[in-house]
Amino acid sequence: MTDETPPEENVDVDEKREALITSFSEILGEDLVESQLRPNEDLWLRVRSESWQDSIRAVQSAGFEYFGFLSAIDWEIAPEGRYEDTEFDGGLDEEDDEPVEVDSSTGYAGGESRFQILAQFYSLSQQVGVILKTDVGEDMTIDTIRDIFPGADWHERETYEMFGISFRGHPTLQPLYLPTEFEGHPLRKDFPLLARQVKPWPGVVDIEEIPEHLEAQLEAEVMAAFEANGGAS
Amino acid sequence: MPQLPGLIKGLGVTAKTAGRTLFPKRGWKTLIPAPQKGAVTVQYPHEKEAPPERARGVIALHEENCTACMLCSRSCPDWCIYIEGHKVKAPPRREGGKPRTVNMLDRFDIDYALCMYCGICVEVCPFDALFWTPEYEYSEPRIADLLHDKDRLGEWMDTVPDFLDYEPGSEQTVRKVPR
Amino acid sequence: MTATSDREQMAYISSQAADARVNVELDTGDMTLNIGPQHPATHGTLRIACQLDGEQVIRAEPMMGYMHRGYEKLCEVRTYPQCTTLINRIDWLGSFANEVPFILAAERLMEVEAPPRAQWIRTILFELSRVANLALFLGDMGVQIGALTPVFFAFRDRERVLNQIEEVTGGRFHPNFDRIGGLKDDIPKGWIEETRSVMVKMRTFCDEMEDLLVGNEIFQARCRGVGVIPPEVALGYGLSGANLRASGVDWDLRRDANPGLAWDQIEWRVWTHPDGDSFARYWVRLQETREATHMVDQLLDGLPSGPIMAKVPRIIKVPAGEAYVSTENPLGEMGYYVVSKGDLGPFRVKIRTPSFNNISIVPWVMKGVYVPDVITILGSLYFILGDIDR
Amino acid sequence: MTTLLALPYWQETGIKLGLALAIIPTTSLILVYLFLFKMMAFMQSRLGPNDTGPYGTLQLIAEAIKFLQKEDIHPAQADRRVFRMAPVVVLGSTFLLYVILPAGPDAVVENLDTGIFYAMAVSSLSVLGILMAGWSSANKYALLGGLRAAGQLIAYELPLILAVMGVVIQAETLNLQEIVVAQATGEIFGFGGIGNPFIFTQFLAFLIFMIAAQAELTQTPFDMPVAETELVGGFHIEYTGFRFLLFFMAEFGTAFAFAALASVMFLGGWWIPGFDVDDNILNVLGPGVMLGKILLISFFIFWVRFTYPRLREDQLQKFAWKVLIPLSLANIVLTGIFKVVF
Repeated sequence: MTDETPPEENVDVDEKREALITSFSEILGEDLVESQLRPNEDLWLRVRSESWQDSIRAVQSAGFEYFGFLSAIDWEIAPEGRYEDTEFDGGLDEEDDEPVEVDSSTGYAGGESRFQILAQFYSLSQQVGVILKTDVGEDMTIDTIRDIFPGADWHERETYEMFGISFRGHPTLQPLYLPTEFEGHPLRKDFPLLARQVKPWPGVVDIEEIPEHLEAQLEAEVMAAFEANGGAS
Repeated sequence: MPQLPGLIKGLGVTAKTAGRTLFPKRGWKTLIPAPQKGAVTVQYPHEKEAPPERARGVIALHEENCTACMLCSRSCPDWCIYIEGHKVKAPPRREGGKPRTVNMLDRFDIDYALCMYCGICVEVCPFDALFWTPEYEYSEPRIADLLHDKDRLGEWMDTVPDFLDYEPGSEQTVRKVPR
Repeated sequence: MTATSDREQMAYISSQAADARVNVELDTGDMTLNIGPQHPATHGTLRIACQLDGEQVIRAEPMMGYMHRGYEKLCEVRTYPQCTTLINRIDWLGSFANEVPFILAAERLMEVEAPPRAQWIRTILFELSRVANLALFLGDMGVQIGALTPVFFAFRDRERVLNQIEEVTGGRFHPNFDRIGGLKDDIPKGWIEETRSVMVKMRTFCDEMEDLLVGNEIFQARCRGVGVIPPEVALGYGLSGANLRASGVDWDLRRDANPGLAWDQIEWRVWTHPDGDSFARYWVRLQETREATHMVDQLLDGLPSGPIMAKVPRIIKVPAGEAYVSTENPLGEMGYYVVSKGDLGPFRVKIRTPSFNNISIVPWVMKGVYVPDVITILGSLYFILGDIDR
Repeated sequence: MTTLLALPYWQETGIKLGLALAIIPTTSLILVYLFLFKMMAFMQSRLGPNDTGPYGTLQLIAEAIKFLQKEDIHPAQADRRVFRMAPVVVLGSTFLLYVILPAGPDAVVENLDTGIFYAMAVSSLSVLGILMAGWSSANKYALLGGLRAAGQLIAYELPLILAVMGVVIQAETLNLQEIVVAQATGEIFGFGGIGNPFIFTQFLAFLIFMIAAQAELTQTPFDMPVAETELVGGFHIEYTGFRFLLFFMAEFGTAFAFAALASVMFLGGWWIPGFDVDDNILNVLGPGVMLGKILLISFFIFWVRFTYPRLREDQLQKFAWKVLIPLSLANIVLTGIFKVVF
């Protein structure tokens, strides 16, 4: 059991994941919409949302029996940004801020909807992980996978309260973290972050300029003192 | 149910620790109880712990180096640094030069009630004006009093220790604290 | 009708009510016991609503959120260096280990690799925070089931490790020492020798714990066979870390999915236990603590020289992309799913914390146990509340 | 027996009562300071209290003052009368125990002929107080704690009494003074130098007595009724201020009393080798000797307390009924056989 990672494995991983893509496209058939691979790092598969449950089941029977996590992404651009005044963001940025292009499909393995569900699984025998994604349609509903992976129960509840995505067939779909009377879905990009709204950014303050009408006068005063001092400041 | 060895071993461990605490001295002095020495606790108000030199106790400000560039204030994750300043005219550096415009620092406050002691401000400071010091005794009865101004921050400059040497194998250069 | 005073009337009504209460058959059904949010066994503010029949738990439902700080949201309005400040505070007992996967994820997106010396120091500090974290568990488990002394031993000896971490990073609990592309600083002179002696002390501490608790028959009676989690259930719930390995699953991200730290360059082994009960979880963690001290020794021996920072721009903008990096933290698998859009800060960070998954098994594992076992199981699952609630 | 001072009955009784009343706070103070504060601290590499008075000796007095200053809080749903009475009942049972503890040939409040019988009966009174506290607090933790305490104390009363039976058979008396005398005048295989402390002949009974006493005192490993990390204090969870102080005093006062009983029954009580059993000097030296023996026994009680984890309620019951009671019954049979044979 000592750590004897074969050195050639790192080279093999790429092929391992390539092989996974082929095997998954066989198993999932047309449920697999798109896949993307970062060599030696990770593998993304996007499946049709109608067959989310079946795909997870297929993935599980393909040996991916370890449930990592389940969550969602909101691809909308937050209206407030980082709540810092962009005019002065230049102090942090070297170049000017190019406005980030607003599109909802920049994620790996593509996507058509604003919200995407993603879940991660490991295969212990192959020592490889896979990330499954699916789009969430207008009805903001998707099938639950807690019957396949019981650990997904809480993850789905969290996703439900944070993004407002409901899970069909989940028996206890109630808030996990937030109080029951809480309104809104905090992790949606349009949900305002109150802590940053109530207080102005201290970085917005800038150095007070010398009033123009005083500039010449102050300059003369300084120069007079400078010359009186004999050129030593 | 009880098999004695495990239970008795446990008693042995506690007794041994008690012995070590009560009689920490070795040799002929063994029998003199000295719990003050054997206990690992530091009797705080009477004796004080010396935190390591790198400990992030409080941020000290070397005011002469500060150019009011606002970098620290803008990179603070908690927005707890407040800087105000104004521009003044300064005499030229050399003979015949033009008067320069420099920033004068009016206000440099750190709200230690908000500060998370992450040290990003110290790190981004390009002019070596902010330093960590291991000083830790600056608690206040009222939370508003934790907002410290530039004079108070400047006082802490005296407690800033020198930067430490590195272990062999390091390629870092030891920086100097401006005094 | 005679005039009765209010007082008399009230007395009459209450006596009638008392009669009615007595005559109604006493409801001896289930009792709901709220363990927490303020309870010494919940390491913070976890609340477990237990339905009891006598002292037997019929249903246990953890309720969280008392410490939810919304880090995933907060990360979205912060730059990458600012995020590590938050990330320190997720699992506050092993906080250096938290920084590593996040930084590695960012590095992966930037396609930067830290120089070897930085990787080794990272690994050393990672294992040191594992020792500090698990040492507290080893003592705390004792106090959960009634032994007072172990936790004081744990605090005593953990302090030495924390001092070592503080000497390098400047922070005992919140090091904030990892940077994209390397580390903030190199280790100070004399530190390696001190750390070696601390590791010797930690091994003594492990021996003490072995004598004080593991060998103790009462401890065994309390822990053996309590809260058994079979491997297939553990996998389905996504348990990680020692909880998974105590169920006999031989899976350690340090060995099986090493994201680039120095673990593959030293000799060590992964400890597993086939039983899956509370005792197995304690035992595995004890062995892991010991193993970690040996790993630190080896890492200190082989520390390469060189720079500690790769070439990265001063203002860090991470190219667009997605990355999921997880490491084997003291508590289990901690991973960060970072989505970047080429901005100063992450677009979305999903924090996969070990305790969240580990504690989600509570309703399953606590069916039918006794109230004292609830504490044993909670203690042996070992969660940090900041790690659940984020 | 000679009398130390010739006093009218009421004066003598008054003095003795006053002494007994004063002794409970004092004894619990000694135990708490020596063991709970200092010994536990040393066992955990700490120093313990050391600021209040020399070596922190006045710490407990400071804490008592703190407790007295605190607000006396009743839970809204509590049964007030019972809630207020409970700590008094518990402390009362402790107080009654002190009545028969002998510290010298005459240094005893009341030398009852049925001393041990009385001690066992009175000590079990505290269950009542604990149940009252647990029930009247209107708190689920307190209720669980109270019920556990009731089950546990009743279960361990039995081995306690059965263990004492061995001693009683050997000493042929229930009177504590006469048990001391029996040990003082006894001989070990013809050697009478140190008398015959029953710990040698009744070692099994001693062990059972100590284990059962540990359970009676709700000390770890049998502290489920209070169980800080699971019932958060059990039956006294809702008590504050001086009512909690009463529970606290009763806990350590009872520990002292049980240690005293054990030293009387197994270690020869107040007798010092080389003195006559009714020597007047023993009335002066006896209390000191007793105190030494009591501290020795309490040391073991607390050593175990600070080292072990606690058992579970069902394991505790199993241990009482399946191990301790059969063993103590066997001890009685053996003692009887030896008594008849020799």
